Parts: sequence; structure tokens; C-alpha cells
Amino acid sequence: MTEMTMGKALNEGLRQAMRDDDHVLVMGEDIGRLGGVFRITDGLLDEFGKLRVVDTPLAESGIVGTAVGLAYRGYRPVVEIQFDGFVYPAFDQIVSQVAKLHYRSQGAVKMPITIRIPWAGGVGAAEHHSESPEAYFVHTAGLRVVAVSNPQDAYTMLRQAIACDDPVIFFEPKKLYHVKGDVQLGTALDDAAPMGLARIARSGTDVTLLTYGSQVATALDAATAAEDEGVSIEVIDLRSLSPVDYRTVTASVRKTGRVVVTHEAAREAGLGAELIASVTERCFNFLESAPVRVTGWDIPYPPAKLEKHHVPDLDRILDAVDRVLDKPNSFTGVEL
Amino acid sequence: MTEMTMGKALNEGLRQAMRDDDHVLVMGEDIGRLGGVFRITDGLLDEFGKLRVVDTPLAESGIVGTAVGLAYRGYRPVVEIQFDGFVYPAFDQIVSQVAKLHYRSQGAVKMPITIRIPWAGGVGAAEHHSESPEAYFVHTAGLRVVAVSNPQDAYTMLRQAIACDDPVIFFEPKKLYHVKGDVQLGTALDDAAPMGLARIARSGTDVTLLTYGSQVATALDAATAAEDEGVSIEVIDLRSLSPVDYRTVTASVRKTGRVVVTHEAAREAGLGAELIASVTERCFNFLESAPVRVTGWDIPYPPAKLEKHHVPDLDRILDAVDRVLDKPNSFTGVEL
Amino acid sequence: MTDVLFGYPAKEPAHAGRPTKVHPGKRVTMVHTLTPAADLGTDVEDVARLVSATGERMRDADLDPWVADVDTAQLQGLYRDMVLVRRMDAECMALQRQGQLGLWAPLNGQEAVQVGSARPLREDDFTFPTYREAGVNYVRGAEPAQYMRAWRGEAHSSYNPYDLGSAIQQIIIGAQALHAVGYAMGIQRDGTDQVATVYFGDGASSQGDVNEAMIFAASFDAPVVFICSNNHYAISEPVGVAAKSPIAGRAPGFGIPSMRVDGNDVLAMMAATRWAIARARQGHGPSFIEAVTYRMGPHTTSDDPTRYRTQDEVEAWRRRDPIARVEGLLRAQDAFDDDFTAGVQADADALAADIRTACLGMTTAPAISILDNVYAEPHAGIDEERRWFGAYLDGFADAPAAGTQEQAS
Amino acid sequence: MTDVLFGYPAKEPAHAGRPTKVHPGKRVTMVHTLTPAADLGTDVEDVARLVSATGERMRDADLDPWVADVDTAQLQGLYRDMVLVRRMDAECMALQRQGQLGLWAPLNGQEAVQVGSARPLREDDFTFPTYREAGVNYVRGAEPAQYMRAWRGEAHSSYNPYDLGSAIQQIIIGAQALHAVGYAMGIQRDGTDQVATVYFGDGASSQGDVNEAMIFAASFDAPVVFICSNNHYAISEPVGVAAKSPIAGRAPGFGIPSMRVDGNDVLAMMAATRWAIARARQGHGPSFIEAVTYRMGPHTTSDDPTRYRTQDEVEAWRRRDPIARVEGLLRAQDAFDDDFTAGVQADADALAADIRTACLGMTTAPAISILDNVYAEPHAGIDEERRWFGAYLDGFADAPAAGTQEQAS
Ligand SMILES: Cc1ncc(C[n+]2csc(CCOP(=O)(O)OP(=O)(O)O)c2C)c(N)n1
Ligand SMILES: Cc1ncc(C[n+]2csc(CCOP(=O)(O)OP(=O)(O)O)c2C)c(N)n1
Ligand SMILES: [Mg+2]
Ligand SMILES: [Mg+2]
Repeated sequence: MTEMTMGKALNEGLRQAMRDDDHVLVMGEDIGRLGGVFRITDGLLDEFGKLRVVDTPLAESGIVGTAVGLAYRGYRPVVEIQFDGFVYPAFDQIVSQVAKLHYRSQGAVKMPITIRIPWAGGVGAAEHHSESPEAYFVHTAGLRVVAVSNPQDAYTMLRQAIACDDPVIFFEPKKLYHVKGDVQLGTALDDAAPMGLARIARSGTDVTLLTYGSQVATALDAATAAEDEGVSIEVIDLRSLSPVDYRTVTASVRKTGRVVVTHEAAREAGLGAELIASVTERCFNFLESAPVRVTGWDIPYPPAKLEKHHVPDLDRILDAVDRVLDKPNSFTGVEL
Repeated sequence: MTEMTMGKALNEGLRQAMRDDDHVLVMGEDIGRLGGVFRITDGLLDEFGKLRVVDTPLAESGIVGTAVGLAYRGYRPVVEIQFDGFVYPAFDQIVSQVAKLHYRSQGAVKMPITIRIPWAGGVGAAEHHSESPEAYFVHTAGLRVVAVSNPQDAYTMLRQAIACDDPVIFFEPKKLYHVKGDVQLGTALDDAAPMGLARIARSGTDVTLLTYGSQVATALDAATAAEDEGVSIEVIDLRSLSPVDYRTVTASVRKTGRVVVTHEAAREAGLGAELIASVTERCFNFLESAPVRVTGWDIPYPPAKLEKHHVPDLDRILDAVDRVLDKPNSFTGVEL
Repeated sequence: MTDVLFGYPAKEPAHAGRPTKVHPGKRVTMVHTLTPAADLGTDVEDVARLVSATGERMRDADLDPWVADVDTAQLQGLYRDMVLVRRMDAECMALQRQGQLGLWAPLNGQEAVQVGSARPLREDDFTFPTYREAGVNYVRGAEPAQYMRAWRGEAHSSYNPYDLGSAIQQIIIGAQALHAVGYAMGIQRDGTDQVATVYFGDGASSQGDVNEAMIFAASFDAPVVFICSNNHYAISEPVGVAAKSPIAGRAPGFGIPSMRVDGNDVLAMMAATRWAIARARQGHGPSFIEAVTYRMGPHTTSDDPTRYRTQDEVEAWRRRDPIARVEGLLRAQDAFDDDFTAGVQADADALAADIRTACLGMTTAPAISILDNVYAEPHAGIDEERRWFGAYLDGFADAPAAGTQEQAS
Repeated sequence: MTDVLFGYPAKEPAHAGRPTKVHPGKRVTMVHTLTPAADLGTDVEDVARLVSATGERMRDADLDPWVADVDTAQLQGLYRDMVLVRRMDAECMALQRQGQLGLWAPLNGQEAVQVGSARPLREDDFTFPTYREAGVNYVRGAEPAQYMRAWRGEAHSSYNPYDLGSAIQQIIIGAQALHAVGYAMGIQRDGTDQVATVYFGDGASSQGDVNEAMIFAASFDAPVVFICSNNHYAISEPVGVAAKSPIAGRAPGFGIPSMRVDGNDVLAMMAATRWAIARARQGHGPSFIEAVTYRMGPHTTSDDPTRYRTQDEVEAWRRRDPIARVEGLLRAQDAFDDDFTAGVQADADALAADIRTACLGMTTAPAISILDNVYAEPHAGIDEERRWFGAYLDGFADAPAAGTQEQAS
């Protein structure tokens, strides 16, 4: 085990994947000489050369579209989108081509493309630099979507995503790039938990708290705080956002009977809606109260000085926990 | 009242809106001389001329992006996207510009853009011509999203959308373009039900069936069929997909206690998820069974010969009705 | 201070522009003069050409060397190709009109672009066609069913791309241009001398993706050939909406040499494509060909072209027919006798019959198959839906043909 | 058959290329010779220029007529503008380093592009800047707070666009190019002689949107001026990744006349922009200016340029400083005395002080304000969230400053 930041873990994961398979290449803006604006590709150009570490022109549709062509040819491109808000110019290529080509070709053409997205807010960034677009991709059949919350998952799941024959949208919380954790490097992928499984980040008996990405840490803080008040929260780090590991989720909900979902993305038709709808469909008779969402508001991401009012924090999560426990909360008396 | 097809009603709505306000202009591919591939803009070029009926180059980002500039200048562009599957190249302009500019400019810049999208399947079309992308837009704060299901709404809501100072994504079910209905032309917009209100398409007491677009007709058929078996279904045509008129929805659910949602779009993180999550949050104590979704599968839209297995039909809806009524159904014994 | 000069780059000795001598490196060339036309509909003479509309062989110093080997037999082959392609197209149109296909995008009038540009490819090259390139797939060796399985609505692709060396036909306008460039980047990485070619229309040239494709191709010197089939229309919109000056004039700005070619001249198309392919194979990067042609039929079977163009215009183009002019050339070479034409006719009839048989014999896949191939690896979500849908279908077990193959109607 | 000629269009009498005589219609021109450069980093001499790096006035037949009226006083004004812009930029950099701004995108080195291209605008024209065009907004009359309210993270836009005739600064690379074209289409519909201008970088030229913008502008003859600030880098990527030959060479392919100008020469920038604006005002449609310049500082305050470029390169560009060369010119005209420089210095100090005061005095809006302006009209969803969030905030009523304005730290 080595202690390292999530950024470094991703860098190691990329390096390992490139060593394991010479058809893996990375491409994107500023990822070569600069090593990426977050330095996730640092040193790769030196080790693997220009043909495998490709500084591209500034055009996201172009990057993803050429990655599609490389996949047609048998390559496994790893694309870096510089910031979450810059993935939209590539949306057509992702939704109509990357996601659908395997289906459209009756399985003839594989699209083992990994699209890495530095993701979400909480870092005081300028506009378009704090987006949480995961629901768009979760709603898109043909894609797998994952979000990492710690260095070990970052390292392992990135390798798994690259090794997967399906396209994977890979979300990396910018806020965690500099957070450290222990990482076991170099293990065989088969020994690791599959990318599709959720992780029980903390066991509990009263409330199931579903989350992912940088909200996992906030959720764990909330669970610690709730413990002081005698409430036992089970925190589930989803890891895979599509497909969701409903086996793990429903087992927890059937145990606790109460559900809170939290994410930064806007509420309306966000992943929280999917989670609540599916949990309700699957566990209706086990539910003791209405599942509740704690999310970003249904607004464009606000200016940096105000983002703390948008990204769910410990207080808002605890308020929701009170709500599912039928304790007094901010919704008490509010008409729905 | 005049009987006309939905296509004709839309054409009349556009004409009326252009007569009412000379800052309204329509733009898109083949909308001028040809009158649009569905003839929705038929005759407008002759009446309003080239400056207000603009055949554009073939580039959706270009169309929406120039519409943004026209809105900056005080115009109210009505953009036609030729088919649902061709809206994705414009996704960046829609999500980062159209949806957000009012917010980004602290209210200084209005974006009264209407984006008309011939929408969804059931017409035996080639690939990319039967998409149901509404959830992407519903999840995007700053947009309003509506879907019409009959000629009168098509006529009135299109005029309302154009008159609205916010951007509106306007979904027109291709399958209904040729279906006729009575339309009251030329009424004052203030006299019509606001665009944001849902409509109870059929009253009922046992089950609330939430839907929109061409599924409304299927839902009504299902309600008729269910009546024969003594089940009274309330069919709600949502009309506005964002915001959803939860007042109407919750009133119905509190009455029936049982909910089925149906749409063509894929299930995962679709609008049905939002509806079920919100209904559960708002009506938990009124629910007698788990709300159920009947949707397209989580697959790319299938080839034309197989689409009937994808688009929810009467049988699949009735199966879901059985399910919420705890009658034997295809899920009986299936583990969730 | 610089001179005030038109042109880009500065004028050079004329021979430097000949395709055989185009410098591989940084030099940006437009091989044929382009006079920005007031009306792009009338600029059809401003092209490179080897065979006149009446079938005379013309000289072109740039193109001639590339078809020096084309003898009468090869010319007969090209003629045969085009006749068969036209017949295939007509048969599919007929099948659509008879309700056997959902849609068809006819290529009538564009046979020379497709045959002439596809013949120079090697089997191990790869091409990226649009919905209209059935003629390219003919050259790539398509089996009868591979022309229209998708148009019948049985599947999204009519064939396995790796069987033909041809990507699935693209409907999202322009998207495939980037795929071709990416594929060509893959070729570079494999160190082979294969090439990728890509087709798109005049309308498509407006899409961001097509422009980004040229930028990426130039940036990486990718071995790709861009073939713009300027058939004068994007559905109803005349090419003048997309371009105020010839589309071939764009590529040099991106650093890509280009040619504007008579797209109804199969020999010129073959020469130009050979030039471009040779550049790519030799590591000199991308080239661009604007093939000036005309869509004789409707955009698709859903379209009514009388709404936006005159019969006169269509007739003028009929006089530039790509097949007739090769007939003229062959006649001049005494190579157009009854034996030959009867043989071609018989082959065309056979192809049409095979297509019809293949089409009518198609079976529709079972309902549950719509869940196949969404993912390449096992997927919990799809597995679950498969169970649900299977259970649902089982409920109809007594209903006819549920969950099983349906015979085509 | 056509001649084999380089160049596009065919060669014309030299004078025809002069900006004053550029034909409005279909004629496609590139006003200055472009030699495709092996290394775009070394092509900085291949530009139109009126003032040398050492401050000598040079003659250029194309550009001279457009600045015939520029006397010493106007030159002093341009000098003052650039000094103030540089000072404003330095102050914002300092504020960022002191933690008062979240980010800043410095324009140091690009003062001449911004001042020279913005001065020719009329008040009722409209411009579409990027994040780096603070100098343009200076010319448009920005108040101190309007430079950095957004960079401080207080709001997404630092100003109301209609106050300055300047759209909100765009961060989505290239998106604004289409907005400018659309705005210009609006001008056409209003029948006025206003113009729109738009800025984007060398890197941005790769984006589909920028290319589509040129296509739409050409198609509709929109009164828009494209100004590409080629500062040689897109963050770390040298312009050679985006373009193998000069970016100005692209516009003619789209049917848009273009000029490649020394972007560190404020007089040349002014002349070129006046030429382009005049064309637009007179109904002759779009023009394109590539301003060849250099970003002296980091991409933004988050960037470390030493990772990707040498100090030598930066020093070479320091010798091409846009302000120093106007100083030289003014000295030659005996118009650079202590009085003048002291006055400019004082103005710059005052501007910097005002900016600092404005920045430090900013207050942060209340929490609930994040729900404002999502929609222009009442919206049930937002109304409901406002009630929820309000009730939630009320729960903290005793906590300090909840829901109320916070003083900036
Ligand atoms: C992204 C996208 N937008 C719109 C369409 C609808 N559409 C199909 S073909 C076509 C015209 C294409 O014209 P062109 O590129 O000239 O090719 P041609 O059909 O003439 O061969 C249009 C607008 C589409 N398929 N994809
Ligand atoms: C669509 C999009 N992709 C990526 C980025 C990230 N990004 C910001 S500035 C920049 C480089 C821009 O270079 P250039 O256009 O030359 O302008 P400059 O910064 O040099 O003024 C990049 C890649 C972005 N803002 N938007
Ligand atoms: Mg065409
Ligand atoms: Mg730059």
C-alpha cells in the first residue's frame, strides 16, 4: 500500500493500463507536454511517446469523434475532457456514436472508449467548470457511467474502465484530486471488486444514504454527526451510476426502510430520481417513509462565492435524515 | 372550431405567432421553399419572406447558436430541428447558452427561443429518427419543456411557447402530425390554459396514469379497455414536462393511490423516474402500491421492424395497471 | 511589408501544382483553378475532367498520369460497375415503392463518384460512407442483402463493417468524417500503408464535425481522403446556401490539398482518388476531393423534389450522365458491342433479382432480440430487463409467433 | 480543362486586393500573401504591419488609407489606452495573487489587438468577447467593478452586456462566434448599419462552432468581423497543433476575405478593423482578421507556462512589445514628453486604485439569490424550491449572516 492523492492514483492507473495493453492511448487538450491541467497524464508523454499520448486540437467533438475512429480500428482510446462543462460539444458523438455503435452494428464494432471527466464543484471555479452532467449519460443506453470517490477506486476502476469493451464515462471529482489515501498498486484486475458493484462505505441500520463522488465524504461526515444523536446511517458509495448495483442498494433499504439520496447535480430528472423510483418500485413494502433527495437546486451552477449554498452539505443532509425519520425538519409544515 | 391535423395546427400557430410579433422568425433546415420535411412551415416563406423564414446551412449548433445571437438582439427565433436525433450537435449551445444565458447575465439577456423537435417513434423510421431525448432537457435548469398530444394544444402551446420569454423545448410527436382534431383558431393567449398546466384527459378513480405526447392516445385506449374490466383509470396528459404541474398530479394520486407512468423514452433516469420520485415524496402516505413505469427499454431505439416491442403499447400498460392493482401480471414472481 | 497578392500560397511554377509533384509537406495547394462562382449551380465546368459529357477523352496533365494504365477492359469494367449500381439503386427504389423497404436514398446520377472513388481502394483500406453510398458498398463487395437490410428496418446496419471494409452507413450528417480521421490515425499507429476514405455531401460541409475532421487530419497528417459528393442539394437546399464559393476551396485553408473534379466522370474520379490515395499511402497526409455531381432523384423516397427544383435543371444534368459518357468513350474504342452490353445487362438483371430475393426472404428477428448488443459485456441492467421482457412475452405464449421469428410480409 | 494554378481565386491585378477596393460581392480575397510556414512560431513577419517593432512607421498600401486621419493626439490616445489596459490587467493579476479573485486570464502582450480592434467600433455596435478580452471592455467603457466581478466569483457576468455593447465574456470556446453571426443577422433584419465583432483564439479556431459561424456568416452576408487573436498558444498547445498553415488562410475558403495582421501593432489592428467594419457597414458582409500576437503571461493564474515554453521565446516577444513601439513612434513625433507620460501614469494609477477599491468593496449576494434569474417568467418549480430553501435558511435564523449579505473577506 502506498499513500497518494487521487490525482496520482489516476496517473498510475493510466500508466498501468498503457503498459498492460499497447492499444490503449490517451488523447485530449493539454494532456501531453503539460500533463493535463490537473496533471493526471503527467509523465505519460515521456514514457509512451506522441503516438500514444496525443495533444489534440481544441475541439471536443473532434476528440471523441476521432476516438470513435480509433476504436473502429481496434484501439482503446482514453479521452480527457478538460472540464465537465466542456463535454457538451461532444454530446452528439457520445450519444449517437460512442453509445450506440455496438448496437447499431449488431455487435460488430466495439467502442472500448473511456471518457474521463474532471467533475463537479466545490472548488471555487469559474462558470462551466463545476457541472454535474452524469444524469445525461446515465439516461443514455449503451454507456456505462462510473464515479470515483477515493484513490484506490480511482486507480482500480480506471484500469477496469479501460479494460472494459464498452464505453465508460468516468467521473473524477475535482475536489478530491488532492485528497490522499492508500492505494494498492499493480494488482490483477480480476482480484478487485468489479466496477459495477456499489460499496458500503459505512454500515448502519436506521437510514440508507445513497451517494457517489465527492458527496461520499460529506455523507460519511453526516453519518458521524448523526451517530452522536443516536441515528445509525448506512452510507452507500454507488461507484457505478449506470448500471446501479440495485442488489446492494435494495438489501440496505430493506434493512433500514428509510432512504436519503444526495448528489450535487440538479434534482429534476437527476440520478436521485432514478434511485428513488427504482428503490420505491423494488422496496415499496419495506419503506417506512418517503425517500428524500438532497441535491443541487434546479439552477445553473451558481457563482463560486455562492456555491456552498448549492452543493449539499452536512446540514442539508442531516435535515433530510430528520425528514425520513419523521423528526422535525425544514419541511415540517411546508406544503408539497 | 375547425378540424385539422396537428401538422396544420402547428403551421397555423406559427403563422399566428409571426403575425402577432414581427420579431418572431423561424429558422432551420429545409423550412423555407420546401416548407419543412413535415410541411410545418408550409407557406410561411411566401407570407413572411426570406428574412423571417430562414433556410439555414446544415448545422444544428450553427442554427441554435445564431438563434442565441438573434435573441441577444431582441428577436424571438423559432428553430426547427429536423428530427429528434439531430438535436445533439446543438446540445452545447442549448445547455450552456440557451438554458443559462439569462442566469449567467443576471437576467439582462433574455432567450425567448423556441426549439421545435419532431419527436419520438412509432412511424417506422430509419435510425436516429425516433429519439425521445426529453429527459436531457428536463434535467437542464433554465429550459422549459413541453410536449403536445393534440391539434388544439399544438396550436395554442406553440404560440404560448413563442410568447414566453424563456427558452422552450417544444416536442411534436411525429406520429400525430396527421391525426386530426378540432382547433379553435385565433383566440387570445390569455384565455387559454397556461402552457404549464397538465390536463386530465380522462377522469378515473382507481389508478393515475401519467403520460404525454403520443402515449396519451395509447393511455386513453388502455383506460377504455380497463373500464371493461371495471378499472377506472385517470389519464393525465402532462403537457409541460418541465416544470411538471405537480398540483394536478398529486391531487390525482391522492385520490387514486396508485400510479403508472408511461413514456417511450428509456427508463433509466427518464422522466418517469422524476415523476415517481416526486410523487412518492409528495404522496407517500396516499400510495397503496409502488408506482410503476412502462417505458422504452434501456436500449438505443431499435430498428423499425422491431419498434413495436419497444414503444409501450396497450398491453404493456394494462400489465402495469394490473401490477399497481396487485393483480396477476408479468412481474408476478419476478424478483426485483 | 508583403506584396498584395491574391492567392494562397504565392504563385508557383505551374508544374508544381501537378498532382504527381505535389509536395508532401507543408505546401498547401489547390490543384485546379477555382473561380468563385456567383451561382454554384452553373459552375460545373470549373472542374477537372477526363471524359466530356459526349464521351470524348480530354487531356489533363494532372490527372492523366493516374489513369495511364486504364485500358479498354478496365473501362468496360467501370461501365459495368455503374450500370449494375444504377440497377441496384433502381431495384431498391422499386422495393421501397412496393412497401418492402421503409426508405431508400437513391444515388442515381452519382454512380461515377462512387464507383470511381471506391475502385482505387485496396481490400484492406477502409471507407466511411453515408446513407447514399450503396454504390461504394457495391464496389466493396456487398452481398445482395447488404444493400438494404437496414432500409427494410430489420437492423441498423445492413452489413458487418469489417466484412466490407466499410463502416456502417452514417445518417448523422458529418459525424463519420471524424471517424475516418480517427481510423486513419489508427493506421498511422499500426505503421501500415492503408488508407481511410470518407464520403459526405455538400450540405454536410457545413457541419462542425466535417471541419474539425479536416483540422484533425491536417494536424496529424492522417492518411485519409475526404470525398465531398456535391450533388447540388441538401434535401431542398441548393448548394449555394452552404457555400458561396466552391467547397474544394476550403481544404487548402486547413492545409489540405484539394481537387475539384467532374463527379460524373468516372475516369477523372478514379484519377483524383488515386492521386489522393497515393499521397496518403506515401505518408503525405490528407487530401480533399470535391466531386461535382447531381442527385437525379429525390433526396429519399419520402421527398418530392418538384417542390424546389425545375425539370429543366434535371434535364440539363441528364445530358451529363455518367454512364452515357463512358458508353461514348467505349464506342469510340469499338468496345461497346452487343455481346458486351448483353452481358452487362444480364449481370444487372441478375443482381436486381438477387436483391429482390434477398429482400423478400428476410426474416424479422424475435422481439427479445432488441435487447441484444446494447453492451459488449454482461450488464446487470440489461440482464434484468431481459428477464422482465422475457416473462412478459411468455404471457403471450399462445399468441402466434410471440418471441419467435416472424416471416417478412 | 482548366489551368494548373496555385492560388484561389485566379491571379488578379495587384491593386484589386487592396482593402479599399475589395469587391463586396462574391470575390474571395486574401489580402496579404501567406506563405505556409513550416513553423507557425516563426511566421510573425508574414503579416500586415504599420509600425515596426522599433517604432518606425511603415507603409502599407492596403492599410494606410484606413488610418490617414490618425494624428499624434489619437496615437497618444491609443498609447494611453494600452498602458491603462496593461495596468488594469496587472492589478487584476495582483488581486488574484492576493486571494481577492478566484482566477484571472491575463492579456499582457495582447493590448494592441484589443485596443486597436475595439476603438473603431461605434457605441451602438456590439462585440462578443472571450474571457481574455478585458481590454476590449475597457474600450467599451467598463466601470472598475465590471472587469472582475465574475472573476471574483460574485456573479457569472461582470456587467450587463447592453451597458457596454459587449456580450458576457464567453468561456465555452468558440460558442460566441455563432452568437455574433446571429446578432449580425438581427442587425440585417433591423436594417441598420451596425456591426458585430467577435473574438476568439488560435485554439478556438479548431472548434466546429467557429467554422460553422464562418459558414453562416458567408451564407447570409452577415455584418460581422471575426477577430482571431492568435497568441500562439491554447493553454500549453502551440498554434501548430491547431493549424499547419496560417489561420487567416481559412476564411477565403468560406468566402470571407481575410487579413493577417501584426497583432502587436495597434495602428495596423485599427486599420484592418476599420476596413472590416466598413465592409460590414456597407452591406458587404463578413471579414476575418488574424491578429498575430503573443500571450506574455500564463494562460490563467492557474497555469505554469514554464512547463511548455522557453524563456527565450518569451523574451523574443518582449522585443515586439505593442506599447514600446508606439512609444517609439511618439518619440519620433516629439510627442512623448514627461507631461504626457506622467498624465498617463496618473490615469493608470487611478484606474488600478479604482479597480482595487471596487473589488475589495464587493459584497456577496444572499444565499437565496442563487435561485434568481433562472427563468425570466414565473416558474412553479423554482417558486417551490424558493419556499423550501427559504424555510431551510430560516432554520438558521440565529446563525450569523444566514440569508443576508456577506461582507467580502
Ligand atoms: C445531424 C443531422 N442533421 C440533419 C439531418 C437530416 N438530413 C438528412 S440528409 C440531409 C441533407 C444532406 O445533404 P448533403 O450533405 O448534401 O448529402 P446528400 O443527401 O445530398 O447526399 C439532412 C438535412 C441528419 N441526417 N443529420
Ligand atoms: C469548449 C471548451 N473546451 C475547453 C475549454 C478549456 N480551455 C479554456 S481556454 C483554452 C485554450 C484556448 O485557447 P485559445 O482559443 O487560443 O485562446 P487563448 O486562451 O489563447 O486566448 C481551453 C482549452 C473551454 N473553456 N471550452
Ligand atoms: Mg447534397
Ligand atoms: Mg491562444
